[in-house]
Amino acid sequence: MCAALLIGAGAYGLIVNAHPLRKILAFNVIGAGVFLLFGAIAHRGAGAGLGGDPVPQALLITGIVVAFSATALAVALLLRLFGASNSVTLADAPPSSPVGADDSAGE
Amino acid sequence: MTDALNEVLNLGIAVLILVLGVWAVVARDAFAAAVGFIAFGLSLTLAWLQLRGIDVALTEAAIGGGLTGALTIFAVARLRATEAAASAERPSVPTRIIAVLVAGAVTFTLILCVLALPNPAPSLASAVMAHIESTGVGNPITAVLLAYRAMDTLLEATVLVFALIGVWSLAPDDVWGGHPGIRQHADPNGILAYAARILPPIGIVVGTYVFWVGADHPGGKFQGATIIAAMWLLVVMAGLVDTPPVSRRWVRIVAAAGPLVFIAIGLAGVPTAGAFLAYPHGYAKPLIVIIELALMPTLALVLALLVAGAPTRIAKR
Amino acid sequence: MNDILAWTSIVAVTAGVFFFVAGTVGLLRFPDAVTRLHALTKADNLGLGLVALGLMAQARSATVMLELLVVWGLVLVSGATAAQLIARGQRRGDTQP
Amino acid sequence: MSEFLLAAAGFVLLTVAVGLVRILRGPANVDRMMAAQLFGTGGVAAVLLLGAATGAAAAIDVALTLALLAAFASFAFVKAAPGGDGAPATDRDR
Repeated sequence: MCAALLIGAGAYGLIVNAHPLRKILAFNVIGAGVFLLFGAIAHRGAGAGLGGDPVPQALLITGIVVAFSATALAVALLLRLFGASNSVTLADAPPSSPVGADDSAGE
Repeated sequence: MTDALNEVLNLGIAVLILVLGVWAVVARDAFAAAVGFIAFGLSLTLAWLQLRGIDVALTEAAIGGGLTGALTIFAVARLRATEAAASAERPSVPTRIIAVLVAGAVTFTLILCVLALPNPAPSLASAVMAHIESTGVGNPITAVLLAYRAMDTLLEATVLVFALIGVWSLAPDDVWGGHPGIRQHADPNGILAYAARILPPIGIVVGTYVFWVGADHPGGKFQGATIIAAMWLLVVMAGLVDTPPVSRRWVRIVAAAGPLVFIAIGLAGVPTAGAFLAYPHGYAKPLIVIIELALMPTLALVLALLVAGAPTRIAKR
Repeated sequence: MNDILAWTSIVAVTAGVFFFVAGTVGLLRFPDAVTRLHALTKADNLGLGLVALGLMAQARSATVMLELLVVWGLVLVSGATAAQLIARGQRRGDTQP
Repeated sequence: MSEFLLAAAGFVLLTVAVGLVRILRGPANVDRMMAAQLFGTGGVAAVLLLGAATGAAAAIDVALTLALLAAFASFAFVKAAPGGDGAPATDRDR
């Protein structure tokens, strides 16, 4: 089982990329590593006739769903940036592009 | 014998996940990376199965394999033009060496932490099982999600709705409140349209089933809602229906209804059971079922529209 | 009776695994995308069917058997559709390079 | 019996892994689109076998979900991939 634990650690070694979409993917890989680590810990806490500790497992489900919504938001931001400035990097975006003029989220 | 086999299998799954994860990050072509990422998500499902987290395996299969995959793959398709420019500015060698060092250090620290985990591990399993009778629910994970840690679940459902609002608010001014996503055009007599007519009925049955057994067996609203969302998106992909304009009243009502019902029941718990989100004695099970029933359409709608993205076309009046 | 069931599932599952291996060999050895697709879809679907059959012999209730059948049917429908679509995309790519 | 099923699951998984390597290296995107297909069959078989070996009846539900969503993913591939139904341009054109 400890072998499975190392994956979570291994997934961390992955933060080297230029394209922002790839950065989102890499971030998801890191997240999956964290989830896996947490899941393995849940498995160690097996007891009372259960295969694993149900509390971390329930939190994992919550976590996966929230990670998905965060990814969706990030992708939407990226697509909007591309639509507004025809580029996906902030550095050399032309200054005329009105990026983020209308992000009044969370009302 | 069985244990040894199991160990080998676990090792194999671990290696598979690692290879796919690395592939998703280092692949030269973004499409290849996205495909690798989907395979990565699907193999995680196997890992959850081996870790005895069947509920988690269901969620991962639905969200990690299906929805996240579709989301990234569509984004890759729309951002294809930018890829050449981005790969031209590869980080310099010193930068990469530093990145490898940092990542290696993080990994090393984590391994140390993992090896230092207490043995036997602390567990809340027996505490959960001791009180599960009072919730009337047979699946311990559903019990945790909707009784012991109901606050987390409420916040999660709210986060989803806020993420959707965030995505919508990224629409350009001229298409404000319009249809999200690109209009799909496909041959209405084509093979995809055929599949989109065959699969969704089965999918809806499966989704409802997964939702319904969630009370006593692995399953539940998130998993069921994801399946239904995927089926809806399939019909949209086949060009049979269009996504609704986000300014429609029913879209907004459904998107807000689930959390509102949840909050209402939570508030009702204050006078009847003495605390926010507490259930009066004996009513726990029906209340949990009501909450799940109310959250289900909200989750399905929100998940599907999150994949569809920001509005891109003007609503037809 | 139990012995017969056990042997049925062993034989069926073994045959299923054999078809998976065959599909993978085809995937590795065939020269172009369409033939590889052919190897993958047909052999693997048959393999899955046999595995499902083998597990059906082990199933404790009719519901489980039905579920196994539904799983296989779903994979058949979707696999056939997706294979069609992929092959069509491939052909279009060939004619207008 | 459960050893046999476990071994069978391992074997199927091995073939899936080998096939996946082949597919991901694949010269064209068409090859890569098969990945979801591969998981739709091989992955589902592995899940079923694992579930039967460990006696987790609910694994069938996981297989059911996997089958549906793998189909969804492969349709998404076809729609999004260059040369698919969505965009006509291929990789080499750019």
